Parts: sequence; C-alpha cells; structure tokens
Amino acid sequence: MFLLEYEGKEIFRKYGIPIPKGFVIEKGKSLSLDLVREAGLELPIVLKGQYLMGGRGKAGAVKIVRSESELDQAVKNIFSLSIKGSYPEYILVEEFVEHEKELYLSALVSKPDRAVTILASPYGGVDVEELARREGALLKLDVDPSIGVSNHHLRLISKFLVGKFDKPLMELIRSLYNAVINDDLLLAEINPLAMLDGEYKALDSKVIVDDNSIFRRDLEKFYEYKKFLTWGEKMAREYGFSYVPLGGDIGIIGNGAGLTMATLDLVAYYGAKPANFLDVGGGASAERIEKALEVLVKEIKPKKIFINIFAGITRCDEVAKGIVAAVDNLNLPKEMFVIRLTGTLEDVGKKILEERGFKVYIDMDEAAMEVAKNV
Amino acid sequence: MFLLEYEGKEIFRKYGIPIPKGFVIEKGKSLSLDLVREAGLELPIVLKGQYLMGGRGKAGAVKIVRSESELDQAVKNIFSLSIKGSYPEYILVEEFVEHEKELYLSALVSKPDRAVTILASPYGGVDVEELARREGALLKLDVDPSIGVSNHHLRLISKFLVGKFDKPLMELIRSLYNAVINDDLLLAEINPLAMLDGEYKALDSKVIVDDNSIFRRDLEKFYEYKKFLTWGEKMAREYGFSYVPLGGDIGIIGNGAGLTMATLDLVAYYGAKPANFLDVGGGASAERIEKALEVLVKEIKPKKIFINIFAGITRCDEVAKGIVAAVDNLNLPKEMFVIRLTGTLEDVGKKILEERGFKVYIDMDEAAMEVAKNV
Amino acid sequence: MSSGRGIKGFVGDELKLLVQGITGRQGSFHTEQMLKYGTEIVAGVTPGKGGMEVHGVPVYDTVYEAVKETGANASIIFVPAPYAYDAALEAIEARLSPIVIITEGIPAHDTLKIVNIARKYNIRIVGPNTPGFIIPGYTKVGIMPNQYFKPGPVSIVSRSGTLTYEISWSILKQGIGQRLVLGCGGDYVIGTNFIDALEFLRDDKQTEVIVVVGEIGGDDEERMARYYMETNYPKPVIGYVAGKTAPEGKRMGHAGAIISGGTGTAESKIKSFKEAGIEVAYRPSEVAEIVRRLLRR
Amino acid sequence: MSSGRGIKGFVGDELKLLVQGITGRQGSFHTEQMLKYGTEIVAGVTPGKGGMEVHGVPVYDTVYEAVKETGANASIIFVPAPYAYDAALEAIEARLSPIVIITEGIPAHDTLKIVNIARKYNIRIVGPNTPGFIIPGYTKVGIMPNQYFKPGPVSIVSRSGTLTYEISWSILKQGIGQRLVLGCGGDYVIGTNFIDALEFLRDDKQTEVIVVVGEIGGDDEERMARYYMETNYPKPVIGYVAGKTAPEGKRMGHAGAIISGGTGTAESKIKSFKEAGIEVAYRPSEVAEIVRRLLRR
Repeated sequence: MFLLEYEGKEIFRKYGIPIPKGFVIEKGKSLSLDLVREAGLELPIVLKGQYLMGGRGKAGAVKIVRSESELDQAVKNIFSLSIKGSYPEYILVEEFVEHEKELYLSALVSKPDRAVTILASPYGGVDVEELARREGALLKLDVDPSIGVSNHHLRLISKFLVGKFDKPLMELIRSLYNAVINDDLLLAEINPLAMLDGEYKALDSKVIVDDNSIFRRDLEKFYEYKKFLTWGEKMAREYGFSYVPLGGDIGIIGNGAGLTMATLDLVAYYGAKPANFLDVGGGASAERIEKALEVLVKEIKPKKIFINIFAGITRCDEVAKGIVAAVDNLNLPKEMFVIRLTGTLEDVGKKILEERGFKVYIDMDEAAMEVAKNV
Repeated sequence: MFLLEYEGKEIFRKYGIPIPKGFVIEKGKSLSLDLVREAGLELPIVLKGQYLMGGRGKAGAVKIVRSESELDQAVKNIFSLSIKGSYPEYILVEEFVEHEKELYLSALVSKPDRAVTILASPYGGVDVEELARREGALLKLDVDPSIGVSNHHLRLISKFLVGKFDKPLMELIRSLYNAVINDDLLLAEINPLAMLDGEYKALDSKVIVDDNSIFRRDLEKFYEYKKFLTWGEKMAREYGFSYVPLGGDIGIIGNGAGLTMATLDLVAYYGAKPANFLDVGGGASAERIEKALEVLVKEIKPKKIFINIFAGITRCDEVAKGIVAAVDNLNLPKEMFVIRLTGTLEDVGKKILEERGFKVYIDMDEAAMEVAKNV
Repeated sequence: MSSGRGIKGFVGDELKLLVQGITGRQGSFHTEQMLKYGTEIVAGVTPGKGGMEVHGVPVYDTVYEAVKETGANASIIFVPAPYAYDAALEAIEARLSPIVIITEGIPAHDTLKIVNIARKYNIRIVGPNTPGFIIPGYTKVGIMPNQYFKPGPVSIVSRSGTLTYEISWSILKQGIGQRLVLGCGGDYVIGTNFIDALEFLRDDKQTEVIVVVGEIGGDDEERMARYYMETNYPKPVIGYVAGKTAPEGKRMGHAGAIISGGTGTAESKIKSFKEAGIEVAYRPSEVAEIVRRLLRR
Repeated sequence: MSSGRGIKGFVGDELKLLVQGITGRQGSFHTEQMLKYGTEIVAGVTPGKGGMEVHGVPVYDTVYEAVKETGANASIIFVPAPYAYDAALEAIEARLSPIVIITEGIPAHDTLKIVNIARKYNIRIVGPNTPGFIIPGYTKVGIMPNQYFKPGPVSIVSRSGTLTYEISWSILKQGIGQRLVLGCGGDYVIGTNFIDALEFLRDDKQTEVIVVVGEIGGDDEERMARYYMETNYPKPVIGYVAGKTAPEGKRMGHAGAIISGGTGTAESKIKSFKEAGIEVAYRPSEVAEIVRRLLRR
C-alpha cells in the first residue's frame, strides 16, 4: 500500500528522522495566514498536493507561496489539479527549507537480493532509475535482515554521501532502516534529503507498507485503504476477490491471479478489450461468484462476460450455481456469457448450466475466440 | 565472574522471573522478627548463607527457621560456617516457598556448540551432571544467537517440563534467555525452579557474568569483583598480570597463560611444588616484572623463584631490568632465582643479568630441573 | 540407494513429509489429497493437538517430537500467516528440506528472515503463497489437483497456481507428461525462484524441456533469461508471461504482480526471453505446441 | 594456478591481507613485522584515518573501499574489544576469509554472533584472542615472533601463544620445520577449534605430523580425541596439555582456562588422548622428541 507523502513523513518523525515543520489541510478547507502562523510557520511556505502517484511536480501541484495574496488561489489551484484522473484530498503545508545540497536515500525489501537494500546517492532530487544509470552515482548495500544494519554500513554510506563519518546522518540512516524493519515497509525513500549546515531534513517521502502485515498493524488508518472506494471495490474487499477495472468491453472472471491475467491477455490476443481483472481466488463459493458477477454487471457494464474457471480446489458445481443465481437475480441475458469450465466436478457444473441453456466450453482458446467475436 | 545467589536473583527479578520474597543481611548485623515482618515476611523463613562456591547445603548453611527463638542462633551459625576457607558475608532471608514440584532450567553459552544452549529437566534439585547421565531426563536445545529464541522452542521446553504449553513457564524461559543475551551472562541456572498451582519461583540462582563484558557493563558492583582482595591480587589487577596463589614452594613467573601453566607443570614434573601461577602477559615492562616479583616475595614467600620468559613481543632487556630492580629494592638473594630467558633481545637481557652475577638458562627443562633441586 | 526419483539439490529420493498445521481445514483436506496421490506423509504437527490422528497420520505438538518419532525429512506448511514465521523456523531448526510454505499473506519481512536463515543451513524453501510441487509418479507436496499430471520429460516452474495446472493439462493432452511441476509462489519475496529451479534442473537427466511461467512484477524473468544465456544453459526453455494487458500501479491478485515505475512489464520480460534465445509462447496452449515440436513427437 | 602454498579449506594460495586497526600501536607494529616476514599486506583500515599510510600500506576508512581498491581477500583484526564485533561483521560482509581476530577481551556473546554469521557465509574465523597463524615460507597472519619458524612437515594447533613458540622452537632445534602453526585462541568461544583444524589438515599433503597443544577448560581436547578416533584420522597426532597443576575454580590467565564442576581437567584430556591413540607429551620439549621419532629423522 502506497502512503501519501505526509503519512510517510509521520512514520519518519516517529523514528526520529527530521522533517520540515508543517501541517495538512483537507479538501474544502481554506488556508489563511493566521492558520499558517498558528502552526508556527512563516512565509514563504510550500504547498504540496497529496497524490498516491508521482508526477505532481510536472503537473504543478507543488507551489511556493511567498505572499499572503497568493495563498488562497494556490490552494484552490492544487485541489483542482488531477493526475491520471485523481484529485488530491489533502495539501501538505510546509516551511520552505533552504539547503545547500540534496541527497538521495532509501531502504527497501529487495526481491532478487532477498535482503533489505539501502540505496544512497549524493545527487538527490533525481529519480533513482536515473541515478542507477549514472556511473558511480548510486551506492547499493544489501543488509541481511537476520543480522541487521551495523555501524560499518552507516560509516560507508555516510562517507559516500558527504565524504565523512557524520553522526547525525549515520543516525538518520539507522532510523530509516529501523522504520523499514519495524513498520513492515517495502520501501522508504527520502528524495530529496536536504542538507544545510550539517543538519538534514526529509523534504519528500515515498513509502510502501506491506499489505500482508495487516494482521499486526493498523493499515486501515492510511489513505489508500480508507480512501473512497467504488461500490465494486468495497464488494471485492468484503467477499474476498481481486478486482481491477480497466475500461474495455469484455468482463472477465477467472480463478487464480495468473490464469485471470492470462485470460485477459488471451482476449486481447484475439482482438477484444478486457474490461477488468477479477480473480475469484481458490475454492470460490456460489455466493462469491454471484457477487463478482453483480459487480461486473453493475459497475463495469461489459458487453460480454467471459468466465474462465480451471477448477482444482474450486468446484465447478458451485461456480455454475453462482452463475445461475446471478442470471436469475439480475435478469441477465444468456447471450452475454461465454463460459469455460473444467476440472473438479466438471460434469455436475456443466449439467447445471446446460440445463439452463448455456454453452459450456472446455478449451480456453475456443472460448476466448468466441468471446472476442463481434465486439 | 560468579555471582552470589542474591545477586543472580536480582537479575532474574529484572527480567521478570519470579523469585521468593526476601532480603539480605550483612555479616555483623542481627536479625529480629520485627525486621522480618517489616520486609513483609512471616515465619517460617529460610536463611541461606551466600557463598561463591557450591556445597552449602551439605555444610548446613541453609536453615529453615520456624520460631522466633531459633532466629538469632541460626544467623550466628551460618556466618560462622566456612566452605573451603570462605565465610559468608551475607545471608539471604527468604519466605519459605511451598511447592509441589521442582524443575531444572538453565541457559548458557555453549563453547562446543557455539550457541546459547537451554537445558531443562522435570527433575529439579539435582545436579545437571547427574541429570545428563539419566536417560531422557534432560532436554538440550541449541539456540543460534544470530536468530534468537522462538515460540516453538518455548513450546517444546514447556511440554518437556510440565507436559503442556504453559504460558507463564514459556514467558519465564524467554526471560531467562533474554537475561543471558542482554546481560552478557555465560550461565544462568535456576535449580530448583519451584512449581505450585501453575506458578513458578526460582528458589536458587547460579549465574556467571562474562568478565569480557566489563567495557559495557558495571561489573564492579558484584561481590566477586569488590570482595576483599589480598594485597597481591590488588597489585595484579592494577599492574595487569594474572596471579593465582597455590601454596607450594617455588614462585613462578612466566609470560603467556599456556607457557606459565606449562612451567608449573614442568616444576611439578621434576618433583617440586609450584607456589603460584603468575603470567605477566605480552610485552611486559620492567616495572610490571618488578611488581610481580614484589608480590611473590611478600605474599607467597617462596623458597625459590623460577622466571621463565620466552620473549616474542616481550623484550628480554625489560625483563632483566625488572629483575635487577626488584633484587635491589627488596634486597633479595641471587640464589633464590632460576632465570630462563630467551627470544627478543636475549643477548642484551642476558648481559644485564650476568653482569649482576645471575646465571641465565636458555633451555626450559634445564632451568626447571635446577629449580626443583634441593627444595 | 538413489532411485532417481528425487532431484539433486531439491528433493531427496526418500521423502518423508511432515504437515505443519495438519488439523486445520486446508491442512487436513490436502493431507488427504496428498495421501491419495501417494505422498509418504509420516507426521503432522499442530501445537496443542498432539495425540490426534488426521487421515491416519499421527499428530504431534512440536516438530522436534514429530521428527524424533517418525524421521520426517521435509515439510509442508499450512499454518495461518501470523504463525508461519515460527512454524518455518521450527522446521528449519529440525533441518527439514525442502520446506514448502503454502500459506498466503505472510509479511515480506518474515519471509526475508526465513529465507536468509534457511540459506545458512542449506535448506530449501519453496514459496510462500505457492501451490507447492509435484513429481508425477513419485510425490506431491502441494495443493494442485491430482489429475493433470503424469510422469514425463517436461518440467514446469511457475509463479502462479491455476495457470500452471492449465498449462500442465494442455501439455498432457498432447500425450506428454511432466518431470516436475513447481510453483515458485506469488509473494513478493520467495525462497525458490526461476534461477534456483533452473540450477537444480540443469543436471536432472529426466528433464528434457523446461517451461517457465512468469508474470508481471519484479525481474525474476529478466534475471533468469540472463542466467540462461550467460551459463549456456543446456536445455531448451519455453517462456510464457501473464499480464500483457495489465496497467501500471495496480496489483493483479498476487502480492508480487505489480508493474511500478515502468519496471516489471510483460514486454520487458518477453524481450529478455527473446534476447536470451528462450522461445516465447503467447497463449497458454501454445506452450504445449512448442513443447511437442521441441520433443519431436 | 594452485602453488600449493595455501591450505584448502583454510587459506588460499594468493593471500592478500587487510589489517583492520592498522593505525593502532599493536596494528602498526605487527604490520611491520608481517611485512618483514613477507606477508602480502595490501591495505589497512581505520575509520577516520583513510588516506594515511602505515609502513607503506595504504589506509582506508572502510573495508568496502579497501577491498574495492586493493582486492584484499583476508583480514587480521587488531581493533579494541568494544569495536571488534562491528569490524568482524564488516570483514564478513566483504567476504574476506580467513579473518584472524587478535583482539583480547571480546565478550563471548559478540564472538558467538560473529562465528554464527561467518558460518553462514562459509567464512573462517580464527580467534579471538589468538596469536594468529604462520605458514613458514608463505605468509604470517599473526603476531608470533618471526625467528622460530621454517618450512617443514609439522603442523601445530594450539590454544596458547608463547607456549606454541616454545614448542615450535624446540622442534626447530631438532632441524625440523613447520607447515602451519595456528593459534586457536584463548577465549571461551572461538571460531576455529582443534577439530576444525584437523579437518582441513586431513588432506594437506605437506602436513605429516600434527601437534595439538591444549590446556585446561572446556572439552575441545576430548572432542578432538573422539573425532580422531572415529574418523580414523590418517596422520599421527601428538598431544600436550598445559595446566596439570591447576586448581579448580581459578581462571589461569585465559578466559577459557578454568576447571569447573570437575570438568576441563588436564587428566581428563590426557586420558581421552591416550584412549584415542594420540601420543602424549608431558613436557614441552618432549613434543620435539616424539616428532623426531615419528618422522624417523
């Protein structure tokens, strides 16, 4: 789960990583100079729209405000700026931090290295991908989490960043590592990390929390979790399926993430556009199938629906019952469906569907070709 | 460094391991029933002499007091009981703990396994060596300290001890492990660990703290460190040599623990009795040699002194100067000395000594034979 | 006494399986399925349920006891995510290998520690969030349906479950069986990845063709392709990648299946396959066609 | 390009040494001594002293930089006890091996972690609290005086320092040189013990006779004796044990040299040597006599 910048900075603060003074205003609220001063800030200040995706700098959603007269307009402007269709619900209001240098620092769970990797560069403010391409610009250090970060790591990184062993910087790096370990983060990036007179401040944050940590961590407090969900997304969360709307014509239901992706791909291969990703998971009940169909029909409004079930733990009779229930309750036309059903209790499922006039495919290609026809 | 029982129990208490209610009285102090009640205790109570060595049970230094009239005499008795020449300076006064079962539990740094080993037995109150001999009486579990103790260890031990997963016991085991790790203990033994109605109490403690942890731990507060040292032992601590009095005739000075032990052994091999172990260590200065000799002469009063130096980092000239200084200052007879000196700057050292009329041996056997003659 | 059933570096010839979490719904169900398939399950463990039996398999309170009593040498873990870390350590300390972790939803940091500790003891972890593996004719340590697998020369390594059964079955329909079908797992951090699998299949005489079923997210496929090329891999590999139509920034079911910052795309993976000389299948059923051609049957 | 100088499983043929703590008094002194002996020292490390030179050896701030610049592949550590744990980890992560820890006074729990982590990466730790090792004619990674060693067929492994030089010298006076002289270290927990040493000397063609110099405390000698017997060790071993006159409960200089609870006595060790068929020397000089007899010179 991605965090908003200010949420990430809250975590930084918790671990003693210095961040600029600031506060957050919600959409709909206005910002006065009095409010700014109450929070202990003085002009100039920086207003930053809070988005889950990058690119806000280019979009103009970061604004330095130097006089009272600009304040109101700047706030309005930012709340009305969308990135890929998303509007910010918060603006982070921060002190303007003078600095002489920008560094890059991050700690992350590295899949290929099976380690907690620390990345550092003396050239901050630049994408890490860009830094990785520049010869000698990026230091990559793998920390074995069963050993932990040691002083020698901190010395090495500090020297690489500022040419010497700088205690405050070394403590900051240790704190970032601790945040990643103790708060189940997959990524904690500070870019840029501002430096002035031997002091450091995290000007930005990019933090990803591991969704799998939900049983031991309160993730529901974070924006991405609690943010406005569509009705369909709420249903998916409630009934335990994975659902991603995409914008094409063919509604897709599959079982298993890989098979569902492959189903999307196959539909595209035969020339049609999948409207969504929907994986009902393993051992889906008739009810889950029914609810999944309801979401598709009501929220995606596809021209056709392709159900592709290769049943292992899943039972074909349950799937068939779910389809029948949805068709009955939602009054759906049979012609809308292309159903591929094979595996555990295939005969029972097939019988249920055929009795209701559905054609049941065994072969995935055949079914996909069929669904892609005439759309 | 061995701790007294009550010092070990202080550590147990710090880590949340339950111990009996109690307090300590010093030698010279008397114990009244009022004092006992002030401490929240009621008769019967247990008085336990605090020794660094085992065997106090057999010696009669543990006494259950059931009536006020016994109190005074019991205290006096214990303070006058010596084990191997040592009298207790403290008595631990404790509540009398009824219990239905005694367990054995310890955690230690295991040299051969290079692990923190946990030992457990449902048959407490018996020596661990005895338990180890009984088939199936002792569970030995090696914990890799770079991983730490896990719940499954605790489950296994708990089941072995009491036949089920008992939360309080599991927490107690974890606490004992934590004490060993966090307080630099080489051994923390609870024997017996009393059990009554699902509650546990550590009735005794045997704890060894790693002397090498002195740079990060206050070891000087412990009895073994601060206890009455002979003048010679104080000198040894001050000037940095290792000194153990033994009670024979031949004073020994060597450099290196192994060589000094081998020197003792060789003297014994040729029929004489070494009076002490004294290792001046590597690179000893003339001053250290002089002080070492002073300790021997004044505290051990040996018939002869055998100095055996195989000089690597040590310099023979320094050794020679130290000997000469000691002989001059303490007015020692040359005949007392047998000196074996070889290695770095051997010629210079030999010259200094020969000029003062000493014979210098090169060969260790020859010298040892000489010193063992006519004692 | 090598019977050639096992695969060196992965699983021995005399697998004696322990089921951790055997009394749970999933654990119990799949124990029965594995027994039906012929897997030698010697013991189960559920703390507090020692003394029970599940489908005739004796249940112990601890792995230590189970191993002592039955000589179990490998494990499959069904325990819920919050307890999986401890269960895996318990198996590691009993020196079981491989340890197949079926459990879904284990935090990445837990898996990271499990994998690093296992490596220290030279123990193989499969998963987490995996269907496990099957060696048709020998053993199944997993949750895949029994009917889609027969002994044969094709090894399949995959990041998904159902899609793997789909592909296995389409190969089987061509009359061709499998040597090993291995689910690497859909989690972000996993114990056995494509390169690990190719490594131990390199010298496995019974594997003639390898199918790699990848998906979006991470760069396991790219790394595998580089490994294939740089080590002059001696066997043909066929690659399939799911998620060609996946958008950026959306998690497609699996914890690891997400394209972010432009990395982890299907295009990148397919490109690296091609550059390495790995034949690419664009449809699941195409995999079977290529397999047949390569085996000239 | 094996020159046969190294010993497989212990030290390679092209040792390039790093000295950690090179700017300290001890580090600097022994760097000079080792250079004089012919040891190839390529770098030193002292945090904060990067850019200096010590006896012509360049000093770096971090092991990482030192290894990158110089290709160092082994390390000797002289840093004070409070910093030794970190220094050892730094060397381990740079995959240097062996790592010889001269430092005295390291807490046992620190050593325990160092040794367990090193094992994970297959890295050899010698010490702590050791004089190091010398392979006459090839290299010295230690603090022993240079003059008592010449190439020859005897390997000596020992828990002490000076006593080892004494024995080496008495062998040398018989005209017999040494293949390896290794101090295992006097601390309670050590990285390389007698069994480890016998293990890698087993197939070392240049070692004809092994001398084991033990002392009171622990049971390394007893375990070694059992190992010798049970593995049918192919070379003669001569045992010497210091501390036959040591009393119980008193530490004789070394952290590990203490008899407690009746275990760790010289008698027990000597008895186990005899039972295993290891010839026992009762005086240091007797070792040389037995060596000469065994080599029939």
